[in-house]
Amino acid sequence: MSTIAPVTPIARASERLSPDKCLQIYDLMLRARVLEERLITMYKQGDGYFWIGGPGEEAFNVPLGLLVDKGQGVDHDYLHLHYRSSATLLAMGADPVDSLRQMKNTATDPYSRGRNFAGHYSMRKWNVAPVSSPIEVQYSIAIGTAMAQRKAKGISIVQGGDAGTAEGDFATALVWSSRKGCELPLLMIVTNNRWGISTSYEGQHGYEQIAERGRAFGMPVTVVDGNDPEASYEALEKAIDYVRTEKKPYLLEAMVSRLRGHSSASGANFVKNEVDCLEEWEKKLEARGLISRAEMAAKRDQITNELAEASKRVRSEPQPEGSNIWDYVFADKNIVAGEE
Amino acid sequence: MSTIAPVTPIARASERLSPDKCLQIYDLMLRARVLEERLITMYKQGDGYFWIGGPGEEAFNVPLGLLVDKGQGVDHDYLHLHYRSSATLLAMGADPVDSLRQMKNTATDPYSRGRNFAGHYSMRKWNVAPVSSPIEVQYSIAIGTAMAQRKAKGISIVQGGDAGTAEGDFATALVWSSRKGCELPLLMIVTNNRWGISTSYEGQHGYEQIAERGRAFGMPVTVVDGNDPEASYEALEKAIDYVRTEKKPYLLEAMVSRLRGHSSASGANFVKNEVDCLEEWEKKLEARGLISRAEMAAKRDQITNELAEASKRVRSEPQPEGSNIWDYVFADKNIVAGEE
Amino acid sequence: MATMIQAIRMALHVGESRLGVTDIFGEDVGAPLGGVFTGTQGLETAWNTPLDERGIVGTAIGLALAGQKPVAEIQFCDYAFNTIDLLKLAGNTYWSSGGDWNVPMVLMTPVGAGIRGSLYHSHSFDAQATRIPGWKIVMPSTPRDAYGLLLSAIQDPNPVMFLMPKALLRMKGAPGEIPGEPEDERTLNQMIDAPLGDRSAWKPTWPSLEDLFIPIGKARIAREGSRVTVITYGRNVPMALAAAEELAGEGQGIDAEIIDLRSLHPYDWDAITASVRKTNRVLCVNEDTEITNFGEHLIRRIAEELFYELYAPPKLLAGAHIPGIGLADNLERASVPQKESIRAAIAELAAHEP
Amino acid sequence: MATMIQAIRMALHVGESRLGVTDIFGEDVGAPLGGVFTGTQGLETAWNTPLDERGIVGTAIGLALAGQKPVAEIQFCDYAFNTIDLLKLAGNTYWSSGGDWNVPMVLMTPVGAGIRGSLYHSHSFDAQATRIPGWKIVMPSTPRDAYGLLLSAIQDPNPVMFLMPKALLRMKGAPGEIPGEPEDERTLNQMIDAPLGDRSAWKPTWPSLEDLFIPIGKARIAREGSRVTVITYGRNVPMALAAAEELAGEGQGIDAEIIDLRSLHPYDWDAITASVRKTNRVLCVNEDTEITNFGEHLIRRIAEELFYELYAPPKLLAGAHIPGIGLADNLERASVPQKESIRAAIAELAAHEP
Ligand SMILES: Cc1ncc(C[n+]2csc(CCOP(=O)(O)OP(=O)(O)O)c2C)c(N)n1
Ligand SMILES: Cc1ncc(C[n+]2csc(CCOP(=O)(O)OP(=O)(O)O)c2C)c(N)n1
Ligand SMILES: [Mg+2]
Ligand SMILES: [Mg+2]
Repeated sequence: MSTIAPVTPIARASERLSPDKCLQIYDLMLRARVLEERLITMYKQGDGYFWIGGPGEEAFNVPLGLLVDKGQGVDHDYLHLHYRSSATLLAMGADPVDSLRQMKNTATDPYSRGRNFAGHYSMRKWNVAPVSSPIEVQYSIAIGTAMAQRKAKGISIVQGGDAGTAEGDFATALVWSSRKGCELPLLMIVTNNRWGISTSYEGQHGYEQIAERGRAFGMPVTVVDGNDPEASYEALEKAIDYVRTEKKPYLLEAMVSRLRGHSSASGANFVKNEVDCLEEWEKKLEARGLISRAEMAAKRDQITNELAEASKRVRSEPQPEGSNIWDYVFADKNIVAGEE
Repeated sequence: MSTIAPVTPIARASERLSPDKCLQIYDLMLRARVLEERLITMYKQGDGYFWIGGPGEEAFNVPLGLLVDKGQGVDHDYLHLHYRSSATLLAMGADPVDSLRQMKNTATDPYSRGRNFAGHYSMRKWNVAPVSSPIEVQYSIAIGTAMAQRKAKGISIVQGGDAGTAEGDFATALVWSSRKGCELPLLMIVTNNRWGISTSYEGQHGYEQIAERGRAFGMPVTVVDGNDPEASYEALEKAIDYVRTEKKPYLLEAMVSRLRGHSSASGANFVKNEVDCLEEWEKKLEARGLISRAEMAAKRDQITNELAEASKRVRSEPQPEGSNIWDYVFADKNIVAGEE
Repeated sequence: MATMIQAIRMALHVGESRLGVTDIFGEDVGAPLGGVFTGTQGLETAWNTPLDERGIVGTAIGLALAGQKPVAEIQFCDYAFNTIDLLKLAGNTYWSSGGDWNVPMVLMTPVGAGIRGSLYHSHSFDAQATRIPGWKIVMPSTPRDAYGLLLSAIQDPNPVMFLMPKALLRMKGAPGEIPGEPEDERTLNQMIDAPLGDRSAWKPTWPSLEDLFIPIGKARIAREGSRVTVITYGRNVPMALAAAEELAGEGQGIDAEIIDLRSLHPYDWDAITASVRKTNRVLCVNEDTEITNFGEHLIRRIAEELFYELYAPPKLLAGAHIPGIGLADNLERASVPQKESIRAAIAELAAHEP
Repeated sequence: MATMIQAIRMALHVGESRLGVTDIFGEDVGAPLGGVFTGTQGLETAWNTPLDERGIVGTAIGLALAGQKPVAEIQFCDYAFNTIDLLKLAGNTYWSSGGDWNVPMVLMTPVGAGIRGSLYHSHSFDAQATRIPGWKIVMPSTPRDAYGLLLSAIQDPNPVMFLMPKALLRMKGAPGEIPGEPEDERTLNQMIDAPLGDRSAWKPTWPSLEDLFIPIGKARIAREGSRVTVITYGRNVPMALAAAEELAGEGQGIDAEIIDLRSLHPYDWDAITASVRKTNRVLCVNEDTEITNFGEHLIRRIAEELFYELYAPPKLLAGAHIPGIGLADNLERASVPQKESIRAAIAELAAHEP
């Protein structure tokens, strides 16, 4: 990662989380990884039409899920995520089987009722706004939830990829969140894997790090090694704390890997030339004597088997009916405002 | 102008242009001012439906018009202007009577055939792209002409207001023009009068000067006192020279006045609490002994009379016919590519 | 006797004072101007946004998701065309989340020609808007309907677009038609119109306005008639009425029924059906450009479902399919329906015998 | 035997090698991928843009103004809805400048359902596109038409939109239908398809392709028939043909004429008129959502101008008016016309007697 500019030094961490926290993070990273592998298998076996997800982002996304103030309404944190956020959801406590349901587009898929692609979460009870496919629009929408939180306890957190920052919506979030005297409690996260679909970071940007773009707007910016869960945890803690306390925006860029290519459209095979955060974390935990290789293998086997079983069950869950297309066109209650 | 941040010091000039140049600039500034006054009078007398224009920007826009490499095709400069650019056009040599024609929406209006508002210029023979009402789209379009000029002699110059920089298109121009290894010869100008229509600069921006936004993209940025024609001339000369020589982008912010409010919708009356660049320039020229008050008054009278006469003549020029709406829907020749 | 723009302002006041409206925002919507058409003068929750329509729509969606009740304005609908993707998103969020999140926002925007607005202050938005599923679309032609439709829009749990026919914004209603408005026009003006000049100390005095919820989806029969049905909305309603009155006055038995649709989506198919069954001749009038026009939807459906009721070819009178509306008066008049062209179309249809 | 996507690639090659195309660009259009559907593999002037559709369209306009010949791609039409204002601007520049500047650009974008693309890879764009005056809009249903329409689009001095029906991109044409293509399918693949794996050293070998300019504005009678006219385009053309063949095979005298419009604006009114006068029954089929749909324009015009020719109510078969196309197969199939629904609609129309 020699390209990281010295002006925004990457935050790195040494051993600083408690053994329990380290193992909790490991457990969640592993679950997230195995879930994505299961989804890819489902796709390859014809149990789904398309896969996109977050293998390679677990070391950052798990800490994010753990640090969020989870709940409903302005006094909790709103999350405006993208399609690589499974690890965040799992860390928050989501049921991985629901992800299988969305992959298999069953009627039981709680996120979209068989309508949307895998990884397109929606959980109003935890303030997780619906993930939508168009890149970067979440940055414009996050302004609104953050504005509703100017006097509340919660903050808004928005996340997207590196290539997407070229969209005007990224600038919109910078402009609207930093207006003098009207700053918004908005944490903007860019998960930088140095790829668009097939377009590499090189030649597409005029700066070393995207975080630079926040400086002009007077907001704190940090670049963190998103392959290191401890560094990520600390950087996120600091950023979230700043936004929550100061009620002002913050731009955090996390350098991450893309371990299975862009999506099933590019094969979803494992790539060997990127850092695998899970492997690195396993090495560290072993070195620290927190968990043995055998225990890791057993854990992985167990989760793998659980999900393999679950995917079989999901196969027999009902598909939506054609006539369901007419459901949920118009609401007759204002549920987001608490109407039952 | 105490709000100007020290980080991008405003460029100021002392006596540095030749007496001839000073007088030429004065002549053009005066012509531009009197033209706008005539347009406002026409509006007030019912000889037009709407006025918008550039009184207060002459000290910057005249030097711009003088410094442009005027001509047709990629080896000359493309101009992507907005609706306050009359002084630039006059300095380039445009006939002010054509502006009266557009105000009166006559069939003879060469810029739009009676279709568009005053100040919406279009002159292919001088690379002046059509001015269009939507704010900031010119920043996205200017990328294209600049890209066509990567190996040509000309550069592209795009200009817009301060409030409009909140649109994503401004960020688009920053992103696309500064890509490493693919930099574009694009001069971006923000004419900052500290107003949207009725919305003041305060509370809408997270930085002192808009020019700050260029820094992250690694481009040179300058803020210039746009009420001073000498400072403007020098800053423009420097910026244009950089873009032409380096074939790279540059962001120039000019602090200007808005002397007649936003448009006829807000009355178009003279405001007293802003610096009048013409008045200031007259004081300087008098102090330097370059022209006397009497000569100035005579000059102004003469131009005023000429335009008053012209506006009478324009009144009798034909209006477009209703059936003309069907003209110019589709081109049958590729005129921009030189087809005759 | 309120004007339409006063009626809108009063509805917004009712919205923020007792229907939960938390934010009214857009370019130049807040003090000192209160909107380029004065629609938001004196409102407590009105504020000025950056000049960024995508930010405006995005913010409205986000506020709505957070349980607030935003009313966002796009200054002219001509400047909403860089936000269509966000409007589509607002319209599909309830559906794509399988009923998890509704998006209770109101978007208001002035539309249409008639003020010599040239290319970018004359656009219509009805064809574009009706193409965005998940939105309700309303458009008043009287101050009373403006008041009542806006209150309904605010109360609706879905995204609702409130299209303001800009040529009618200064049109006055009948005295007392807005429940609670003062009898007298000047009294109202003194209470709620901002003074010219310095307004920093000014505050409006609001009349005690009463509720009026005009149901979304219900048309208004603006004129009963028997020979031809005219389906229209917004600016073309008073034009069509005037044309119908002229024709009726001539005693040739040309008696047109004018349906003011008011609600473009969902729309009042029952009212249309009943009228077409009665008159057997139908004309749709609107200003948007002719190709892929909302009136064409109505005519297509009528032709498909009421074919055997028709004594004459159904007819559309719409904006010319050209890239813009020109500034010169001749150009504007030739571009969108006028009273004369409506009158001629009604007369032509009326001449058809079964 | 080229596929449609190969035909497109070959047309772009002809464009850059002898029709003056200077830039072919969009997201992932350049090396190494050459487009998400391989449409731009191996082209000399293809390059990758930032992920910013507004920048893509703006750049294309600017390049065109500077006398270049840009071909821009929006990766999926689903992502073009934040650029409608810029598309409108491209369409109005020649008109608003009174003929001073034309804008010779081509915009290509994949459209439509049929690949289980869920909400954001299934959109249609024909209704939206035909609402933007100043643009020419074409949409092929065969590889040959794709080749010939794209060459015409490149040669046209106006902005032209080339809509690519994504469900047909791998469809093969008849041998030799593209003038100059090799006889044999495998030969062509070896010449112009990038290899799997590392492609850094690969270069295509282009066949000696000949000109084929299919005129914009001319429909193709995809099947002659006498009883019902089906007006359609893109993905629905082979579907309608299959439905017509099935019906014809049943010997009930249901003989449908299929008009492949090819050019949506301007469109071939003469072909439509001639066919409707012959069959007296008309069906329009397309995938875009039903309300304010381009097929509704065609039906409205037919109902208005050819009313007395019709023996049956004109019919539209279009996408359901809902906020998106769902991923599950049942949802997708229920959302857009299928062979079965086209067949049923033709049969229903055919049953009407004068
Ligand atoms: C507005 C929009 N344009 C294009 C696409 C197609 N697309 C999907 S993902 C992607 C690349 C995104 O790259 P980045 O933002 O870096 O996120 P990453 O996938 O690398 O996490 C593109 C171009 C889209 N989904 N939305
Ligand atoms: C996209 C768009 N939104 C809104 C408007 C309406 N409008 C016209 S001028 C203006 C203010 C522009 O302010 P600024 O960019 O600072 O330029 P200035 O007029 O001050 O020179 C607005 C909001 C517009 N023309 N285009
Ligand atoms: Mg990326
Ligand atoms: Mg300004």
